Amino acid sequence: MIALKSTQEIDVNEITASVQSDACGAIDIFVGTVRNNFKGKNVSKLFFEAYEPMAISELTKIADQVKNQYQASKVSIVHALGDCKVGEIAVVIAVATPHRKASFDGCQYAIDTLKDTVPIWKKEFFEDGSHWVFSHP
Amino acid sequence: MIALKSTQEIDVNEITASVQSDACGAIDIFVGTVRNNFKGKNVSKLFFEAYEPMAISELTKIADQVKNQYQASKVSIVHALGDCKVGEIAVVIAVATPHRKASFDGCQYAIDTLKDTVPIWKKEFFEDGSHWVFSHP
Amino acid sequence: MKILLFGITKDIIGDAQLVWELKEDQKTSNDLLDALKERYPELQKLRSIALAVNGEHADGSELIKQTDEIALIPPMSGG
Amino acid sequence: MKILLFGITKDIIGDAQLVWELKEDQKTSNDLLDALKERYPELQKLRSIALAVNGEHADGSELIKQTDEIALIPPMSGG
Repeated sequence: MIALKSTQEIDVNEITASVQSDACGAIDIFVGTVRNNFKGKNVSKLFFEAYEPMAISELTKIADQVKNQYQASKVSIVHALGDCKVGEIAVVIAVATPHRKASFDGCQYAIDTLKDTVPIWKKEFFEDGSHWVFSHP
Repeated sequence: MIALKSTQEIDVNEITASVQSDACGAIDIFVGTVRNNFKGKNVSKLFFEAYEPMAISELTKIADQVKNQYQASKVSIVHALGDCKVGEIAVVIAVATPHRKASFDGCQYAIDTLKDTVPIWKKEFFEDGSHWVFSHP
Repeated sequence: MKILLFGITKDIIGDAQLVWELKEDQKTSNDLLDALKERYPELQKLRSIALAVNGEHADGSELIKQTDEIALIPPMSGG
Repeated sequence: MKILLFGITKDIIGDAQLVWELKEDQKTSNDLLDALKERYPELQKLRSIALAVNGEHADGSELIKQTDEIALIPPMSGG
Protein backbone atom coordinates (compact mmCIF):
# COMPACT_ATOMS: atom_id res chain seq x y z
CA MET A 1 0.00 0.00 0.00
CA ILE A 2 1.45 3.32 -1.14
CA ALA A 3 -0.86 6.20 -0.29
CA LEU A 4 -1.31 9.84 0.66
CA LYS A 5 -4.21 10.32 3.09
CA SER A 6 -5.58 12.60 5.75
CA THR A 7 -4.12 11.71 9.15
CA GLN A 8 -7.57 10.60 10.35
CA GLU A 9 -7.66 7.90 7.66
CA ILE A 10 -4.29 6.36 8.63
CA ASP A 11 -4.80 3.00 10.40
CA VAL A 12 -1.71 1.18 11.70
CA ASN A 13 -3.59 -2.14 11.97
CA GLU A 14 -4.63 -1.91 8.34
CA ILE A 15 -1.08 -1.05 7.23
CA THR A 16 0.35 -3.92 9.32
CA ALA A 17 -2.12 -6.33 7.73
CA SER A 18 -1.22 -5.00 4.27
CA VAL A 19 2.37 -6.29 4.58
CA GLN A 20 1.71 -9.53 6.49
CA SER A 21 2.94 -12.54 4.58
CA ASP A 22 3.03 -16.15 5.76
CA ALA A 23 6.67 -16.48 4.64
CA CYS A 24 7.71 -13.53 6.83
CA GLY A 25 8.26 -13.61 10.59
CA ALA A 26 9.13 -9.95 11.07
CA ILE A 27 7.38 -6.66 10.44
CA ASP A 28 9.01 -3.40 11.43
CA ILE A 29 6.74 -0.37 11.45
CA PHE A 30 7.89 3.21 11.78
CA VAL A 31 5.27 5.73 12.86
CA GLY A 32 6.17 9.41 12.68
CA THR A 33 3.95 11.57 14.87
CA VAL A 34 3.72 15.33 15.35
CA ARG A 35 5.92 16.53 18.21
CA ASN A 36 4.79 19.41 20.39
CA ASN A 37 8.08 21.24 20.01
CA PHE A 38 10.75 22.12 17.48
CA LYS A 39 14.04 23.55 18.68
CA GLY A 40 12.37 24.60 21.91
CA LYS A 41 9.39 26.36 20.31
CA ASN A 42 5.86 25.05 20.89
CA VAL A 43 4.37 23.56 17.75
CA SER A 44 0.57 23.76 17.46
CA LYS A 45 0.11 21.79 14.21
CA LEU A 46 1.74 20.81 10.93
CA PHE A 47 0.41 21.12 7.39
CA PHE A 48 1.65 18.80 4.62
CA GLU A 49 1.34 19.31 0.89
CA ALA A 50 2.67 17.11 -1.89
CA TYR A 51 3.27 17.03 -5.60
CA GLU A 52 0.98 14.04 -5.46
CA PRO A 53 1.67 11.92 -8.56
CA MET A 54 5.43 12.39 -8.18
CA ALA A 55 5.23 11.67 -4.43
CA ILE A 56 3.44 8.38 -5.13
CA SER A 57 6.03 7.52 -7.78
CA GLU A 58 8.98 8.31 -5.45
CA LEU A 59 7.37 6.36 -2.57
CA THR A 60 6.91 3.40 -4.92
CA LYS A 61 10.61 3.59 -5.87
CA ILE A 62 11.56 3.48 -2.19
CA ALA A 63 9.31 0.47 -1.56
CA ASP A 64 10.87 -1.32 -4.55
CA GLN A 65 14.40 -0.53 -3.33
CA VAL A 66 13.59 -1.92 0.12
CA LYS A 67 12.21 -5.09 -1.47
CA ASN A 68 15.37 -5.51 -3.54
CA GLN A 69 18.01 -4.48 -1.03
CA TYR A 70 16.53 -5.98 2.15
CA GLN A 71 14.69 -9.02 0.76
CA ALA A 72 11.40 -7.54 1.97
CA SER A 73 8.29 -9.36 0.77
CA LYS A 74 6.00 -6.38 1.17
CA VAL A 75 6.44 -2.70 1.96
CA SER A 76 3.71 -0.15 2.70
CA ILE A 77 4.18 3.60 3.04
CA VAL A 78 1.37 5.99 3.92
CA HIS A 79 1.98 9.72 4.36
CA ALA A 80 -0.45 12.30 5.72
CA LEU A 81 -1.54 15.35 3.72
CA GLY A 82 -3.22 18.45 5.12
CA ASP A 83 -3.40 19.38 8.78
CA CYS A 84 -1.82 17.18 11.48
CA LYS A 85 -2.28 18.14 15.09
CA VAL A 86 0.23 17.36 17.86
CA GLY A 87 0.28 13.59 18.51
CA GLU A 88 -1.32 12.72 15.17
CA ILE A 89 0.34 10.43 12.64
CA ALA A 90 2.34 12.04 9.81
CA VAL A 91 3.79 8.89 8.23
CA VAL A 92 3.72 5.09 8.59
CA ILE A 93 6.21 2.72 6.95
CA ALA A 94 5.85 -1.06 7.34
CA VAL A 95 8.43 -3.57 6.10
CA ALA A 96 7.90 -7.36 6.24
CA THR A 97 10.91 -9.66 5.95
CA PRO A 98 11.59 -13.33 6.71
CA HIS A 99 14.04 -12.42 9.53
CA ARG A 100 13.98 -9.46 11.83
CA LYS A 101 17.27 -7.59 11.30
CA ALA A 102 16.39 -6.80 7.68
CA SER A 103 12.99 -5.40 8.67
CA PHE A 104 14.65 -2.81 10.94
CA ASP A 105 17.32 -1.92 8.38
CA GLY A 106 14.83 -1.69 5.50
CA CYS A 107 12.41 0.45 7.48
CA GLN A 108 15.17 2.84 8.57
CA TYR A 109 16.42 3.11 4.98
CA ALA A 110 12.88 3.91 3.83
CA ILE A 111 12.27 6.77 6.26
CA ASP A 112 15.75 8.24 5.67
CA THR A 113 15.25 8.12 1.90
CA LEU A 114 11.68 9.46 2.07
CA LYS A 115 12.97 12.64 3.67
CA ASP A 116 15.52 13.06 0.85
CA THR A 117 13.56 12.25 -2.29
CA VAL A 118 9.78 12.52 -1.86
CA PRO A 119 8.22 15.85 -2.89
CA ILE A 120 6.28 16.55 0.30
CA TRP A 121 6.51 19.85 2.14
CA LYS A 122 5.76 20.57 5.76
CA LYS A 123 4.65 23.85 7.28
CA GLU A 124 5.03 24.23 11.04
CA PHE A 125 2.57 26.37 12.96
CA PHE A 126 3.70 27.97 16.20
CA GLU A 127 1.76 30.20 18.57
CA ASP A 128 3.27 33.23 16.87
CA GLY A 129 3.35 32.27 13.21
CA SER A 130 4.30 29.58 10.75
CA HIS A 131 7.10 28.58 8.38
CA TRP A 132 7.92 26.03 5.70
CA VAL A 133 10.43 23.51 7.01
CA PHE A 134 13.65 23.05 5.01
CA SER A 135 14.94 19.61 5.96
CA HIS A 136 16.47 18.25 2.75
CA PRO A 137 18.76 18.44 1.04
CA MET B 1 1.75 -1.66 28.52
CA ILE B 2 3.48 -4.91 29.47
CA ALA B 3 1.21 -7.90 28.89
CA LEU B 4 0.80 -11.57 27.98
CA LYS B 5 -2.35 -12.16 25.93
CA SER B 6 -3.93 -14.50 23.44
CA THR B 7 -2.94 -13.56 19.89
CA GLN B 8 -6.55 -12.60 19.12
CA GLU B 9 -6.42 -9.91 21.80
CA ILE B 10 -3.27 -8.22 20.44
CA ASP B 11 -4.10 -4.88 18.77
CA VAL B 12 -1.29 -2.92 17.09
CA ASN B 13 -3.34 0.30 17.06
CA GLU B 14 -3.91 0.03 20.81
CA ILE B 15 -0.22 -0.66 21.46
CA THR B 16 0.82 2.26 19.23
CA ALA B 17 -1.55 4.56 21.12
CA SER B 18 -0.18 3.27 24.44
CA VAL B 19 3.29 4.72 23.71
CA GLN B 20 2.27 7.92 21.89
CA SER B 21 3.58 10.98 23.65
CA ASP B 22 3.37 14.60 22.48
CA ALA B 23 7.09 15.09 23.15
CA CYS B 24 8.01 12.18 20.86
CA GLY B 25 8.09 12.28 17.07
CA ALA B 26 9.05 8.65 16.46
CA ILE B 27 7.53 5.29 17.29
CA ASP B 28 9.17 2.10 16.10
CA ILE B 29 7.05 -1.03 16.35
CA PHE B 30 8.31 -4.55 15.87
CA VAL B 31 5.68 -7.19 15.11
CA GLY B 32 6.74 -10.83 15.17
CA THR B 33 4.37 -13.09 13.25
CA VAL B 34 4.25 -16.85 12.80
CA ARG B 35 6.14 -17.96 9.69
CA ASN B 36 4.88 -20.89 7.64
CA ASN B 37 8.27 -22.58 7.62
CA PHE B 38 11.25 -23.31 9.82
CA LYS B 39 14.44 -24.61 8.25
CA GLY B 40 12.46 -25.73 5.22
CA LYS B 41 9.76 -27.61 7.14
CA ASN B 42 6.13 -26.48 6.98
CA VAL B 43 4.96 -25.05 10.31
CA SER B 44 1.24 -25.40 11.06
CA LYS B 45 1.10 -23.45 14.34
CA LEU B 46 3.07 -22.38 17.41
CA PHE B 47 2.19 -22.76 21.06
CA PHE B 48 3.65 -20.37 23.66
CA GLU B 49 3.81 -20.89 27.40
CA ALA B 50 5.39 -18.64 30.02
CA TYR B 51 6.42 -18.54 33.63
CA GLU B 52 3.99 -15.66 33.77
CA PRO B 53 4.95 -13.50 36.78
CA MET B 54 8.65 -13.81 35.95
CA ALA B 55 7.99 -13.10 32.24
CA ILE B 56 6.15 -9.90 33.18
CA SER B 57 9.00 -8.91 35.48
CA GLU B 58 11.68 -9.58 32.82
CA LEU B 59 9.66 -7.70 30.16
CA THR B 60 9.35 -4.77 32.57
CA LYS B 61 13.13 -4.79 33.06
CA ILE B 62 13.65 -4.63 29.28
CA ALA B 63 11.20 -1.73 28.95
CA ASP B 64 13.03 0.13 31.73
CA GLN B 65 16.41 -0.52 30.09
CA VAL B 66 15.14 0.84 26.77
CA LYS B 67 13.80 3.95 28.52
CA ASN B 68 17.17 4.51 30.21
CA GLN B 69 19.54 3.60 27.40
CA TYR B 70 17.64 5.03 24.42
CA GLN B 71 15.83 8.00 26.03
CA ALA B 72 12.51 6.37 25.22
CA SER B 73 9.48 8.06 26.79
CA LYS B 74 7.28 4.98 26.67
CA VAL B 75 7.79 1.31 25.81
CA SER B 76 5.10 -1.36 25.40
CA ILE B 77 5.69 -5.08 25.00
CA VAL B 78 2.90 -7.59 24.45
CA HIS B 79 3.62 -11.30 23.92
CA ALA B 80 1.15 -13.99 22.87
CA LEU B 81 0.44 -17.07 24.97
CA GLY B 82 -1.26 -20.25 23.77
CA ASP B 83 -1.84 -21.19 20.15
CA CYS B 84 -0.68 -18.94 17.30
CA LYS B 85 -1.53 -19.91 13.75
CA VAL B 86 0.58 -19.03 10.71
CA GLY B 87 0.38 -15.28 10.07
CA GLU B 88 -0.84 -14.46 13.58
CA ILE B 89 1.02 -12.10 15.90
CA ALA B 90 3.42 -13.60 18.46
CA VAL B 91 4.90 -10.39 19.87
CA VAL B 92 4.64 -6.61 19.53
CA ILE B 93 7.19 -4.12 20.87
CA ALA B 94 6.63 -0.37 20.55
CA VAL B 95 9.23 2.26 21.47
CA ALA B 96 8.53 6.01 21.41
CA THR B 97 11.45 8.45 21.34
CA PRO B 98 11.88 12.15 20.52
CA HIS B 99 14.01 11.36 17.41
CA ARG B 100 13.80 8.37 15.11
CA LYS B 101 17.21 6.67 15.25
CA ALA B 102 16.80 5.84 18.95
CA SER B 103 13.37 4.28 18.37
CA PHE B 104 14.85 1.76 15.92
CA ASP B 105 17.84 1.00 18.14
CA GLY B 106 15.75 0.66 21.29
CA CYS B 107 13.18 -1.59 19.61
CA GLN B 108 15.89 -3.86 18.19
CA TYR B 109 17.58 -4.06 21.60
CA ALA B 110 14.24 -5.01 23.17
CA ILE B 111 13.45 -7.91 20.81
CA ASP B 112 17.05 -9.22 20.97
CA THR B 113 17.00 -9.13 24.78
CA LEU B 114 13.50 -10.61 25.04
CA LYS B 115 14.74 -13.74 23.28
CA ASP B 116 17.61 -14.05 25.77
CA THR B 117 16.02 -13.32 29.12
CA VAL B 118 12.23 -13.74 29.16
CA PRO B 119 10.93 -17.15 30.35
CA ILE B 120 8.66 -17.93 27.42
CA TRP B 121 8.81 -21.23 25.56
CA LYS B 122 7.67 -21.95 22.03
CA LYS B 123 6.52 -25.30 20.65
CA GLU B 124 6.47 -25.67 16.88
CA PHE B 125 3.89 -27.92 15.26
CA PHE B 126 4.70 -29.49 11.90
CA GLU B 127 2.57 -31.79 9.77
CA ASP B 128 4.42 -34.76 11.27
CA GLY B 129 4.88 -33.79 14.90
CA SER B 130 6.01 -31.04 17.25
CA HIS B 131 9.03 -29.91 19.23
CA TRP B 132 10.05 -27.33 21.80
CA VAL B 133 12.28 -24.70 20.20
CA PHE B 134 15.69 -24.11 21.79
CA SER B 135 16.69 -20.63 20.71
CA HIS B 136 18.57 -19.24 23.69
CA PRO B 137 21.09 -19.36 25.14
CA MET C 1 3.95 26.35 -20.38
CA LYS C 2 2.75 25.98 -16.82
CA ILE C 3 5.13 25.39 -13.93
CA LEU C 4 3.72 23.76 -10.78
CA LEU C 5 4.61 25.43 -7.49
CA PHE C 6 4.71 23.93 -3.98
CA GLY C 7 5.55 25.01 -0.46
CA ILE C 8 7.57 28.20 -0.19
CA THR C 9 7.80 28.68 -3.96
CA LYS C 10 4.06 29.34 -3.97
CA ASP C 11 4.63 32.12 -1.43
CA ILE C 12 7.57 33.56 -3.39
CA ILE C 13 5.85 33.56 -6.76
CA GLY C 14 2.39 34.26 -5.33
CA ASP C 15 0.36 31.52 -7.00
CA ALA C 16 0.03 27.71 -7.22
CA GLN C 17 1.05 27.73 -10.89
CA LEU C 18 3.29 29.92 -12.99
CA VAL C 19 2.56 30.54 -16.66
CA TRP C 20 5.97 30.67 -18.34
CA GLU C 21 6.97 31.44 -21.87
CA LEU C 22 9.81 29.11 -22.80
CA LYS C 23 12.51 31.08 -24.62
CA GLU C 24 14.83 29.92 -27.41
CA ASP C 25 17.89 29.82 -25.10
CA GLN C 26 16.13 27.73 -22.42
CA LYS C 27 17.04 24.30 -23.79
CA THR C 28 17.82 22.23 -20.69
CA SER C 29 16.22 22.04 -17.27
CA ASN C 30 19.29 23.87 -15.94
CA ASP C 31 18.72 26.73 -18.41
CA LEU C 32 15.10 26.95 -17.31
CA LEU C 33 15.99 26.88 -13.61
CA ASP C 34 18.56 29.64 -14.14
CA ALA C 35 15.97 31.77 -15.92
CA LEU C 36 13.47 31.22 -13.10
CA LYS C 37 16.08 32.19 -10.50
CA GLU C 38 16.88 35.32 -12.44
CA ARG C 39 13.20 36.27 -12.71
CA TYR C 40 12.51 35.45 -9.02
CA PRO C 41 15.73 36.24 -7.09
CA GLU C 42 14.10 35.07 -3.81
CA LEU C 43 14.48 31.50 -5.10
CA GLN C 44 18.27 31.89 -4.87
CA LYS C 45 18.03 32.43 -1.12
CA LEU C 46 16.60 28.93 -0.53
CA ARG C 47 18.89 26.22 0.77
CA SER C 48 18.22 24.37 -2.48
CA ILE C 49 15.95 24.73 -5.48
CA ALA C 50 15.53 22.24 -8.29
CA LEU C 51 13.12 21.17 -10.99
CA ALA C 52 11.12 18.04 -11.62
CA VAL C 53 10.48 17.18 -15.26
CA ASN C 54 7.50 14.94 -15.93
CA GLY C 55 7.44 13.78 -12.31
CA GLU C 56 11.15 12.91 -12.03
CA HIS C 57 13.88 14.78 -10.21
CA ALA C 58 15.81 16.69 -12.91
CA ASP C 59 19.58 16.41 -13.05
CA GLY C 60 19.89 19.59 -15.09
CA SER C 61 20.61 18.08 -18.50
CA GLU C 62 17.03 17.24 -19.54
CA LEU C 63 15.94 18.90 -22.80
CA ILE C 64 12.74 20.84 -22.11
CA LYS C 65 9.69 20.86 -24.38
CA GLN C 66 6.56 23.03 -24.13
CA THR C 67 4.50 19.93 -23.32
CA ASP C 68 6.61 18.78 -20.37
CA GLU C 69 5.16 18.91 -16.87
CA ILE C 70 7.59 21.06 -14.90
CA ALA C 71 7.54 21.60 -11.13
CA LEU C 72 9.75 23.72 -8.89
CA ILE C 73 11.09 21.61 -6.01
CA PRO C 74 12.15 23.59 -2.93
CA PRO C 75 13.83 21.72 -0.02
CA MET C 76 11.64 18.71 0.82
CA SER C 77 10.43 18.03 4.33
CA GLY C 78 8.22 14.94 4.41
CA GLY C 79 8.20 12.41 7.23
CA MET D 1 9.27 -27.79 48.18
CA LYS D 2 7.63 -27.47 44.79
CA ILE D 3 9.62 -26.79 41.63
CA LEU D 4 7.77 -25.22 38.67
CA LEU D 5 8.32 -26.86 35.31
CA PHE D 6 7.94 -25.37 31.82
CA GLY D 7 8.40 -26.40 28.21
CA ILE D 8 10.50 -29.48 27.67
CA THR D 9 11.21 -29.96 31.40
CA LYS D 10 7.51 -30.78 31.85
CA ASP D 11 7.89 -33.53 29.26
CA ILE D 12 11.12 -34.84 30.83
CA ILE D 13 9.80 -34.93 34.39
CA GLY D 14 6.23 -35.76 33.38
CA ASP D 15 4.31 -33.12 35.31
CA ALA D 16 3.86 -29.33 35.58
CA GLN D 17 5.31 -29.32 39.10
CA LEU D 18 7.87 -31.39 40.90
CA VAL D 19 7.62 -32.05 44.64
CA TRP D 20 11.20 -32.04 45.88
CA GLU D 21 12.67 -32.77 49.27
CA LEU D 22 15.50 -30.29 49.86
CA LYS D 23 18.49 -32.18 51.33
CA GLU D 24 21.07 -30.90 53.82
CA ASP D 25 23.81 -30.67 51.16
CA GLN D 26 21.65 -28.65 48.72
CA LYS D 27 22.56 -25.20 49.98
CA THR D 28 22.87 -23.10 46.84
CA SER D 29 20.87 -22.98 43.62
CA ASN D 30 23.84 -24.69 41.93
CA ASP D 31 23.69 -27.56 44.45
CA LEU D 32 19.96 -27.93 43.79
CA LEU D 33 20.41 -27.82 40.02
CA ASP D 34 23.14 -30.46 40.20
CA ALA D 35 20.87 -32.72 42.28
CA LEU D 36 18.04 -32.28 39.78
CA LYS D 37 20.34 -33.11 36.87
CA GLU D 38 21.51 -36.22 38.71
CA ARG D 39 17.94 -37.32 39.41
CA TYR D 40 16.77 -36.51 35.82
CA PRO D 41 19.76 -37.18 33.52
CA GLU D 42 17.71 -36.09 30.47
CA LEU D 43 18.09 -32.50 31.72
CA GLN D 44 21.84 -32.73 31.04
CA LYS D 45 21.17 -33.27 27.35
CA LEU D 46 19.53 -29.84 26.96
CA ARG D 47 21.54 -27.05 25.39
CA SER D 48 21.18 -25.23 28.70
CA ILE D 49 19.29 -25.68 31.95
CA ALA D 50 19.13 -23.20 34.81
CA LEU D 51 17.01 -22.23 37.79
CA ALA D 52 14.98 -19.20 38.66
CA VAL D 53 14.74 -18.36 42.36
CA ASN D 54 11.75 -16.26 43.39
CA GLY D 55 11.21 -15.13 39.82
CA GLU D 56 14.80 -14.07 39.09
CA HIS D 57 17.38 -15.85 36.94
CA ALA D 58 19.69 -17.65 39.39
CA ASP D 59 23.45 -17.20 39.08
CA GLY D 60 24.14 -20.38 41.05
CA SER D 61 25.21 -18.82 44.34
CA GLU D 62 21.74 -18.16 45.82
CA LEU D 63 21.12 -19.85 49.18
CA ILE D 64 17.95 -21.91 48.86
CA LYS D 65 15.19 -22.06 51.49
CA GLN D 66 12.16 -24.36 51.60
CA THR D 67 9.89 -21.35 51.08
CA ASP D 68 11.58 -20.12 47.89
CA GLU D 69 9.72 -20.32 44.58
CA ILE D 70 11.98 -22.37 42.33
CA ALA D 71 11.51 -22.92 38.59
CA LEU D 72 13.52 -24.93 36.09
CA ILE D 73 14.42 -22.77 33.07
CA PRO D 74 15.18 -24.71 29.87
CA PRO D 75 16.40 -22.76 26.79
CA MET D 76 14.01 -19.86 26.25
CA SER D 77 12.36 -19.23 22.90
CA GLY D 78 10.03 -16.26 23.14
CA GLY D 79 9.58 -13.73 20.36
